[in-house]
Amino acid sequence: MAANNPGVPASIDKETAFTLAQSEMEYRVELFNRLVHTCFNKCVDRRYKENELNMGENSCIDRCTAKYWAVNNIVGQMISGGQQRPM
Amino acid sequence: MAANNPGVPASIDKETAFTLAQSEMEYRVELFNRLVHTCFNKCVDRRYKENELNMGENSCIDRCTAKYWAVNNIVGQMISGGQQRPM
Amino acid sequence: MAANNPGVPASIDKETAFTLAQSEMEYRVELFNRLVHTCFNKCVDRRYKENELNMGENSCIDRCTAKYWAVNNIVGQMISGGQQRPM
Amino acid sequence: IENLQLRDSLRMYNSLTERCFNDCVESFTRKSLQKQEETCVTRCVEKYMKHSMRVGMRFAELSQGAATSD
Amino acid sequence: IENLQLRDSLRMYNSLTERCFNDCVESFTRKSLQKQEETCVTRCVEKYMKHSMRVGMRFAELSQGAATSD
Amino acid sequence: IENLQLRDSLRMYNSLTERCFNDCVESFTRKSLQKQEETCVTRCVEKYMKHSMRVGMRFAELSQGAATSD
Repeated sequence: MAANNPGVPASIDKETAFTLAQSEMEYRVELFNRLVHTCFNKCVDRRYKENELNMGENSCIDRCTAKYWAVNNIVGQMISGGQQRPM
Repeated sequence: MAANNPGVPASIDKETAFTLAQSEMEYRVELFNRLVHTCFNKCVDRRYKENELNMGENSCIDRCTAKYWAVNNIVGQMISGGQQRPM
Repeated sequence: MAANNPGVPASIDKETAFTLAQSEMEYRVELFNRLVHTCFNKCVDRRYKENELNMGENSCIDRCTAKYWAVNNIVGQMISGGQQRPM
Repeated sequence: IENLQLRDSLRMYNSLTERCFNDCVESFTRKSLQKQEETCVTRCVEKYMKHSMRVGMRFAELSQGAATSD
Repeated sequence: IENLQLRDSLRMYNSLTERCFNDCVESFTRKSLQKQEETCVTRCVEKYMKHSMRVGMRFAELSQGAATSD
Repeated sequence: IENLQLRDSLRMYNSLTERCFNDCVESFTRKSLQKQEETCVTRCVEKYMKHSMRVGMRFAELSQGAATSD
């Protein structure tokens, strides 16, 4: 998933490189969007009694983000067969 | 969001204009799809005892559509910082 | 939906043909993804007590796939007004 | 634009299948659809298409800024 | 890249509308939003944007491989 | 077509993360994954990939119009 991925042959042409970069970008945008969506569901009180995030919500968000990241790393390792560590 | 948006500089080139128009189109298509999906969930009896929408469902759909539209306007105003009214 | 669709005029140009093929491909990818997602929800025990699918889960998956396919065919026939059988 | 419409109608097709399957199919003791499941799917599709058309009309009115009362 | 960002912000706009509508609007006896529904939507959008920014900061830190303790 | 496959596998990656996270992670009193959460995620991924392959085989059969009995 890294830009300078050692598994990518040196001879790939420009168009392919562009497509790869674009796909990686889309992947990261979607990762971020799903993370935002999921952690909002897990952490934020949806009765909306105030317009500020309180302390409990904020620390939940930090931990949720870290855990989501960790799960994403496990999934990436398993999908790629443990050969390379994605992201 | 409007095609003849006063905030868009006059000097934008054709390609950019095309991309903007396409993005706006995609945005409207998705707005419509989400509206259909959401109001079906809120208004239609999903036991499917008949294949017609009854009167209660129909007026619910009209109101749901109007309210969804209103919420979309509020969100748009807040996202753009209140500077311009989207849509 | 078929590649050699009798409803498609013979004079369509290459670009249109390419777009049609790409749209069909995207449609099939999304059909597959939604099928996987839906049948996982219906058939697999999500407490994850083991890492194998058991016999009950496996036969549920086979039937779920067949039924999903059948529903997709009905929907396709109705959408196209019964004129042609999609897929 | 036409391509967008095509892509969109194929996505609608997929989402309709998923919805009506979820709402109508509950048992997995057989491979074939039961009669009442089929009836349910048919009604689901019909209701959804009628719903979709109605929303489309209201949506068009709102896009044109039609004034409306409660 | 810019196009991706534009497309993405428009998608965020749509998902925010759907979420806040679902969380805040329950009654369909009127066509217009009630006062408390409007307040709810406003807070929902504000909280979501603050949440989104906070996740963005943490996400950037994790992307740079910042070491973190519990 | 290859690009479609790449894009699709990256989307699968994202949806797998979201699903296994939602099914396996419930507590937010710590920043790091607990041992049983990690086990759960591992099993979730394995089951999902096996499930996905099985559906793939059935899907291919149905695409080719294979006759099937209950």
